Amino acid sequence: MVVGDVTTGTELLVIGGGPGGYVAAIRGAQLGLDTTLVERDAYGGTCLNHGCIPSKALISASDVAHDARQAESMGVFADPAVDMAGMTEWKDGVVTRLTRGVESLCKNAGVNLVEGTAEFVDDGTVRVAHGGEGQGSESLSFEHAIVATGSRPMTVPDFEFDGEHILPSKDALALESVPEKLLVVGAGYIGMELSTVFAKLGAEVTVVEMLDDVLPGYEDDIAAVVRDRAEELGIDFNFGEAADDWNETDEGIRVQTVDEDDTVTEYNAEKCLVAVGREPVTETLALENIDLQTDENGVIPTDDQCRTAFESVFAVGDVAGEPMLAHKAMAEGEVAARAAAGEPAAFDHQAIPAAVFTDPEIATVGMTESEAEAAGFDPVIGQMPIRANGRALTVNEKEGFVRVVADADEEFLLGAQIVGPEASELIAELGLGIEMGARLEDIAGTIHTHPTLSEAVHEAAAAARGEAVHTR
Amino acid sequence: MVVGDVTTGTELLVIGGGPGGYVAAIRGAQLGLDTTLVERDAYGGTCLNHGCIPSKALISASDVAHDARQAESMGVFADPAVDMAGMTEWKDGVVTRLTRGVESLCKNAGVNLVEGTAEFVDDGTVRVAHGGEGQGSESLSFEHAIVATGSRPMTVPDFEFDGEHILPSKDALALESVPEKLLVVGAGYIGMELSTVFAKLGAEVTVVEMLDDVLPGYEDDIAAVVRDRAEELGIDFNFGEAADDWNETDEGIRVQTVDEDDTVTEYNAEKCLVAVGREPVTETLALENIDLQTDENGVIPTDDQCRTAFESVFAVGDVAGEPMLAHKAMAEGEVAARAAAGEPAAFDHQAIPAAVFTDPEIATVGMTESEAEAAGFDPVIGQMPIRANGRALTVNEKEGFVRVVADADEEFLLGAQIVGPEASELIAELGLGIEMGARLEDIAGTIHTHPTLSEAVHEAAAAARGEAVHTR
Amino acid sequence: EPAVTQRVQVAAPPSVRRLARELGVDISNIADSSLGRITESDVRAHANTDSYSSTQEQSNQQTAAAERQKQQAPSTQSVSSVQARE
Ligand SMILES: Cc1cc2nc3c(=O)[nH]c(=O)nc-3n(C[C@H](O)[C@H](O)[C@H](O)COP(=O)(O)OP(=O)(O)OC[C@H]3O[C@@H](n4cnc5c(N)ncnc54)[C@H](O)[C@@H]3O)c2cc1C
Ligand SMILES: Cc1cc2nc3c(=O)[nH]c(=O)nc-3n(C[C@H](O)[C@H](O)[C@H](O)COP(=O)(O)OP(=O)(O)OC[C@H]3O[C@@H](n4cnc5c(N)ncnc54)[C@H](O)[C@@H]3O)c2cc1C
Repeated sequence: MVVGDVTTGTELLVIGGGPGGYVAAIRGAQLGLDTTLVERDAYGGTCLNHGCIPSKALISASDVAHDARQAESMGVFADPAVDMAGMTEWKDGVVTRLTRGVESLCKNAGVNLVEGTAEFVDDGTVRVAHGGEGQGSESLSFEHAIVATGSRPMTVPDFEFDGEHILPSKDALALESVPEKLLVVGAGYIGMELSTVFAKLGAEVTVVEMLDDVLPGYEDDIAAVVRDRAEELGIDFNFGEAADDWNETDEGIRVQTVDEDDTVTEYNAEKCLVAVGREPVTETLALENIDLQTDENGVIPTDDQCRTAFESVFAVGDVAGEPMLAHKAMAEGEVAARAAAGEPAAFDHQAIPAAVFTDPEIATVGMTESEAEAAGFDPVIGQMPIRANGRALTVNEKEGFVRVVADADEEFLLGAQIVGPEASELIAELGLGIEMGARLEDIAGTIHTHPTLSEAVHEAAAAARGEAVHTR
Repeated sequence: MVVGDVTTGTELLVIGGGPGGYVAAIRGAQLGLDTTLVERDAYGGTCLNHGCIPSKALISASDVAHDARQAESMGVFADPAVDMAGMTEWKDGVVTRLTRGVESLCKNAGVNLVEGTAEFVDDGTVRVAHGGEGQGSESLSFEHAIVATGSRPMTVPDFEFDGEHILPSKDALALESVPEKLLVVGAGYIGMELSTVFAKLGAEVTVVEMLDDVLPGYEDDIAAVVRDRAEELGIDFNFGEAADDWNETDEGIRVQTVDEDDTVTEYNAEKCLVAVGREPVTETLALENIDLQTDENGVIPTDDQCRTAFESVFAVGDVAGEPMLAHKAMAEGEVAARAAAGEPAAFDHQAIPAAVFTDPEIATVGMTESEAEAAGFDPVIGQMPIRANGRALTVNEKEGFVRVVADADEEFLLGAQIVGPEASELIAELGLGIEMGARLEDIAGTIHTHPTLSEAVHEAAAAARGEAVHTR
Repeated sequence: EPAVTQRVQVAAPPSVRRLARELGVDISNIADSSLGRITESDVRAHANTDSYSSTQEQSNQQTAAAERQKQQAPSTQSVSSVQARE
């Protein structure tokens, strides 16, 4: 301990106030632990400030304009004008409302909030450097610490973020005007969500992707539905190309890509969004002081209680590895807090759902057919096309499907894949089904409201049993 | 048997091609029964032709226009024009597509389709009168018959439907132009859905209702959310008044209502929609020939296999009583077909969900708190306000809540009430939960995708256990 | 009005309820003796000991009728079984 320094103590120290951290802190305090949350930037972390929330806000605002523009077949004629500054202001209002909410939820739960950057001193102490010059620092001793420092965008060599031309998603979400031409590097979920937003807002969007389709990791028939719709929106895809270099031009920038034959292609653009993945943030923590190792991906390894190699230190959320999703972070935060409070908690969830808020949405949970095969099951699948669902037609949607995967013997639900309207909400039922150990018959034997998209879930389960009424 | 008449035989005869009937017929054929479906009018029945589907189509089409008009705070400026004839054409296209779909699903399943009105001759024979003059009739003998003749709108004395001024929902759904002033008698779900549509399309809507609030049967705090929004849309409510008489005027009609003190109020309108409930259709069946009795509400009584007093005759859907909902009709159709095929089927569903497609939507399943008390439970409830849900804010929604009801001892889920965006889809998870015998912890222990409205379901379950993170 | 019938009596999934019907087991009998959610193995165990099951096929309809009676009456039985579990 440094002379003249005051060391205060806390039972539970949480480092980082994103979804992983704030949930851990609130739950810890609810369980009676004296809890301190250290955040260096903004409550809510990436998710609320620069991720999930602002992206979904822009998606829904651009949808209102786009839907109205596309509704002539429904007898609605509109030529909406978009005021991007106004849209940004609204989106920022949503973010502010939610981040303030997180702050006050923490306070109401009795969490001590400390602003600053926490670095490990040893496995029972951190030093918190307060932001700004001459703000000083303080030492904090803890019984348990939960590391929830999140992740940051990966970069492409020679494409350093410059706040002007080469943008991470965070900057793209904060643009005050719609770029005339936007180049997007990476067709993962963030690249696809933002390409869709800007295409709907009127930008000419070009996407370059090293692999050979959009949304790597998703099954082909799912990616195809989203790619087709994106192409209808005018998005231009270029697969098998890697961003190689760029330079400024009179009108903006010119980006060079190379394919595997070293063929160079050039794209002019006003801005370039680089969205090629995210990597854990640990360099803010001085992990070397406690000799806590990260793996080859920079992830802090944890056990099923989210405990690191140190008994007293947990790690949750993006910093603890894939899937880098806010709800996984929250669920881990909850487990770590309970474990720190001495409960026999474990991250033993059977499935973590995931959604992509493209047009249409994608949502998945549990195993795909081929994952089920690889896991030794004899999978049976059932599929219901969205175009055969009455509710979908009433909202003028036709593309997509609901697919369920079960094992042929016992018909236990193993997984589901949905691409279509409200996929992100429909997946909830199937997530509960997997956690409950539901069989296909249980889903098919549950009455689903008419007319809803959830009837397609019902029908997919019936189809897997050869009992579909509304499909052949 | 009449001389010169041909009697053909069928194992399963289904009377009425609405959701109850067509599902029964398809399932019966799938189970190997020689199945005949008799429909006198249009495949899909009330639901597809004049009910669920056209109403939801108009709701979503009017929403596109309304949402765009209301999006200034989101930075979207639009002044959509509605071409009602175009909207009607689109809606009719949706209906046609779905009714053709039902017809071809029946054919593909091997169902014999017969057009005409079926009347009972005895408990093993019907006579089918073909529509149109001189089309003749035929006799059909059956082993089992499933009656699925549906329901029709109730009338108010002196307010006979005239196809011009006094309209049932069916006619209101077929209007070619938006009435300037619409008077709606009845604030049940059909009245409220259609009032909302026409208010959004620009009509001046006045509602009169005998009882003292909208949506009788729903809890006050749910009705209040919908009433408030409807009032914001400019809908004028007049409770405690009964429609008494009407006359034509130069500009349209004048309707008189009376309250319990006999005070008369007059309303001028262009059209008057009467939506005061529905009653079973049985007079088309010549039930007297087999002496099958209906109850005091005109309903054909059935047991839990949907069997009537006659071993060989089942009744399903609206004609078999409340709740008069399409998905209840389908589920009963399925049970009756299975029972007719000799399976030990029973309508033993633990809960039937219901949705109202107002703005915002309502959806319920299982018991309310007071119903749970009345049933002898000690209920515990958990509630999550929509305004604390991130996804809701990103779609610019703030009103409503998710409420779950469980028994305090074992925490088994007993029911749920939702008012808010996508309530009709969110209820699916809770329906599955009730059927599966889920406990609150099962829902709270299932990871829900962020950011989605389904997180409010998760949070309500956690709240009921005193473990909410996102509410106080 | 969509006045929804309230049931919620047995904590057993649809697949288990169907099995009970097939085996001629009255699931509310199990509800009275089981702790928590009723599983397929509870039903099978009951089928082996339950004299009910020996009357098989024909009893299905009686079973169904009995079930229906229960479902129409408020769930005094499930409530008392819940208390019995404590
Ligand atoms: C554009 C975009 C869209 C996304 N959309 C979705 C989506 O729809 N759904 C979804 O589930 N996920 C989405 N994500 C991912 C999601 O944002 C992350 O999975 C989530 O934020 C991870 O939460 P976390 O708590 O682990 O970390 P973060 O949210 O990254 O929070 C970490 C916090 O720790 C702070 N911190 C770091 N080091 C220190 C230190 N030493 N001391 C103090 N504080 C520190 C940071 O300032 C930060 O606030 C999206 C991400 C992006 C970029
Ligand atoms: C405006 C409106 C909106 C609605 N919205 C919803 C909703 O959102 N969700 C919901 O679940 N429910 C809704 N309903 C209710 C739903 O339409 C009914 O519950 C459903 O149609 C009942 O199905 P059914 O098969 O019992 O009867 P029906 O759909 O009424 O079908 C009965 C069929 O039988 C035929 N028929 C009658 N007698 C004979 C005979 N003797 N011989 C041959 N054919 C005969 C009729 O021509 C008709 O086609 C709505 C109803 C209305 C009016």
